[in-house]
Amino acid sequence: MLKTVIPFGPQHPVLPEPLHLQLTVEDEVITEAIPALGFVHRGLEMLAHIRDFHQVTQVVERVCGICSMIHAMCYCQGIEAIMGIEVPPRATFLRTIWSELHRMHSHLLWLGLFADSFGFESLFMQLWKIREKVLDLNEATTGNRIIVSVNLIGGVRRDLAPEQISWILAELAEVEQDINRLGSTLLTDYTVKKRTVGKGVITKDKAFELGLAGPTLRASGVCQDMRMLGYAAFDELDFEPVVETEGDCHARSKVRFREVRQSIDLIRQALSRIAQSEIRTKVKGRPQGETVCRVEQPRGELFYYIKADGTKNLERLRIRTPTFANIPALLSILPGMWLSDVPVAVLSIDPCISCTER
Amino acid sequence: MFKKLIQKARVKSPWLLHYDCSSCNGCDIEVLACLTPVYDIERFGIINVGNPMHADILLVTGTVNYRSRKVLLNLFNQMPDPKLVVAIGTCALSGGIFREAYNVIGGVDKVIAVDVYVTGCPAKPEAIIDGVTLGLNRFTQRKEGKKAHAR
Amino acid sequence: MRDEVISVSPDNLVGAVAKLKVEGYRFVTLSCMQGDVNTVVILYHFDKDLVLKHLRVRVPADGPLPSITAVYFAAFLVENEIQDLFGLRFSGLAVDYERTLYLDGGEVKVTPFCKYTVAKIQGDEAKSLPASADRHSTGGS
Amino acid sequence: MTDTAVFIFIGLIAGPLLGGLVSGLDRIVTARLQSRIGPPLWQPFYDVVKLWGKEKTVVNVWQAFCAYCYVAATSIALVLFFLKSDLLLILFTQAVGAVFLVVGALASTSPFSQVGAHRELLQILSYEPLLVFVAVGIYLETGSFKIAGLDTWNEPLLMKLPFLFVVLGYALTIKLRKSPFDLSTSHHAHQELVKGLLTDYSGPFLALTEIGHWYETVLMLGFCSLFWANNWIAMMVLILTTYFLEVLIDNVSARMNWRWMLGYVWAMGLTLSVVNLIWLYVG
Repeated sequence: MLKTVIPFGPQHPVLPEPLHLQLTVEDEVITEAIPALGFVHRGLEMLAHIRDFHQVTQVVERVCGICSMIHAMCYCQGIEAIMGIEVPPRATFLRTIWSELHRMHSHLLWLGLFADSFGFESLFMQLWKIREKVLDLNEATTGNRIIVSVNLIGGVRRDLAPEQISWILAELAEVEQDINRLGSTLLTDYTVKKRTVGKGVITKDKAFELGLAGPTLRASGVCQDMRMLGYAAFDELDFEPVVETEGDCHARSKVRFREVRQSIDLIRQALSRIAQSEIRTKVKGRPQGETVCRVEQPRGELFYYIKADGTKNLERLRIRTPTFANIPALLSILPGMWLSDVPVAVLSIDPCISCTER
Repeated sequence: MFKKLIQKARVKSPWLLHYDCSSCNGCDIEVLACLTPVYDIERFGIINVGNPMHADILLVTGTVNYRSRKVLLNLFNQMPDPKLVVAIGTCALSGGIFREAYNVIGGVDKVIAVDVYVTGCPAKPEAIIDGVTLGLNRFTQRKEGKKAHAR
Repeated sequence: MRDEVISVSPDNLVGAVAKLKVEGYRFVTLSCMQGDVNTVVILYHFDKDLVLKHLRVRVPADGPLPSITAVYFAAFLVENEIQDLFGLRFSGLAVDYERTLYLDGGEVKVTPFCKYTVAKIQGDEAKSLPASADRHSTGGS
Repeated sequence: MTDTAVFIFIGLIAGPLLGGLVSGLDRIVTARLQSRIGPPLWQPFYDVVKLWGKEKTVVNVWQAFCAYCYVAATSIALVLFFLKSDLLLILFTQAVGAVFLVVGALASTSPFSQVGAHRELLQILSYEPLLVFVAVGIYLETGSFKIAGLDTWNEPLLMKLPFLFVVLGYALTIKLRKSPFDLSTSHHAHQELVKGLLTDYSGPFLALTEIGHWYETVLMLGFCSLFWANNWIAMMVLILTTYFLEVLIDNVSARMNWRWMLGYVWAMGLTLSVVNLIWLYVG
């Protein structure tokens, strides 16, 4: 077949989000891939100039609907660092629990979409069925399924009742059982391995050089997880980052699969060690100064730079999301791939375009 | 007689096209969640076709920005009549929390005519299913020959 | 900030970045902000074993800044973003979207993050209004 | 003469009717395998009727012409089958239909449609030789390419041609567009080519391709039925089991790419066919 240019996106069934890739294809082999962005760019960072710094918590939650809680947590931690606010210990534990729940639902969502990308429809359905249980946990503890809005500067809005804790543990046990059951299909099935093993390999050095983040980086053998910084209550939990060394699409799915189980473990630890205290401190005054705050999002390192000048609006709010850092990986792995592997490769970095463009 | 049959079939077999028009993903994944076992919209014959040429209903999530406006219009024009537009989530209704941002035009109805508005931030799957089935009544109400139009 | 911040001049920038790369630093991102009327401040963030290091560069708002994409290719996306949002130009960008990464020329007519607006399109269309005020005259359909 | 008319009538009517029902059943079983409830049994008919009522938009006239030719060829193939005609004739009539579908897709300029058409050609290339082998096997066993002699054949062909039945299974999976072979187009368009081959068919013409697909489905299941033609109950069991296995395979495998398909299907298909034919010849 002759040289064809395929406009992949912005509306494409494989991509739930409008990323546009212009693929030059020769005999179903990609020779060139150029990403075009801007379909989701809203200019959200600018809203920090016109909204009160408390209101910005709600704005940053909507940077991305999948990991909204973690965005808000990062922002609040940043402002707390500037203003020197001590967050009550119980609030840090609660933040940890909700952020891990978010990681679970995001990873399950991704694993499902990934299965869908290589045409394994029933695996997609089963994984999303498990995800609904995690969303139930979110809804029961915070009142909403996805954008949970529990963070505020100085603590959290909601508390967990003791009977909720035992219920969460019971649900988690079920979720764990379900994922273990699907794990063998996801990681060892012949057709799945055929589609993922050895596809889109990024070596350790290359990953480092491209400045990748999160599971994409860890799948290439670099041990880097922002949770090692010990923010929120992570310094009180036993935690070992998940690292794989192959650097291909299969390794990336392995990392995420293992992280789901790790999150279950972290939530259990957090629930057993949760401190008894207030859940928020009163915030007085206005922030002045600048800081950098980093947390681990499901997709990797989330980076906030906050500069405040003592007024009610921030002077600058800069958000660097992990997908933004992972886009160069696409440019590096796509050329030379078969057209049929493009969805697998694109999804393997877990693109979140609304994060990328804000 | 045949006309009635077609009208009935339209209500029974609405095919969706989902376009994420600079949304934060919250509503998008809820739209996708509708397909999965807990909600299972295929019960109503609804399939997510992902191809504007085959679709009957356009689900739009998120605010419209300058670049996605062209895409949205393009998709809408590619869909053969009769067609419906369902706007999902606060952003798609009015621009929501982003309405003051510099690259945001506003709700979907600034670009194309919307038949059903589904509220929520994010809209729950139940609400989305309800919105779509509500829109289906439009198929029976709308007179033959009256075409949906772009603004 | 608790981390180390080093001030560098635009001329020494690429050299300083290359040195960090040799030392094993991972490129994180750039943060750009408005300085005073005519300048823009850019922070270059690097990470090594979870410790951050920042380079601070102050450049004139219209003056070109050397791109670091030759050292860290990954910087091309964020440099393009800054071109779009601040009106600054980078020289020697590996992949240059010519200020159309996010925004198309005809629609959003000002570089949105500048309080002291730098007009994106020269001529009578350019207004020196803050971005939020300008939206109402250019927005809509 | 009246018999012939009756068979033609049955062929023309039974195709869409049975095919639609099978596809409705397919969707329900698939949904159940995915722990969903699934659409009503009549859903495929609703879909087709609805598509019939949609606005007619064609890329160019050739596409419409090809859609009609596809339905015509596939329905003729099925009628020939009910008339108990020559197997090879049926195979080639059906192949003509499949090629028209591809030509229609090639008439459009959309890259998805083009790549899809290209892949569909490769699929035809993979399964047609296998079907011919099946026909040859039947000939070697019964001494005739005519279907007419088969229902009086006292021993089920399945006993003599078990490997060829597996080979037919490969062809069936490709023809029914099931994973791992749903390359050129798939039922749920969640693949890199959107809807591939069918991307640019829309409205009534998509309905036509759907009806054509039903004829093909019935025809392919008809081929399966030949393997146990002397007993109605056994035949039904065979067909239902085969179809259920197809749905099951669809649900437990990922989509592969065409290079793998060509290699795997030819290697496995040809080996199995040759083994079976040698066995027949020696035995």
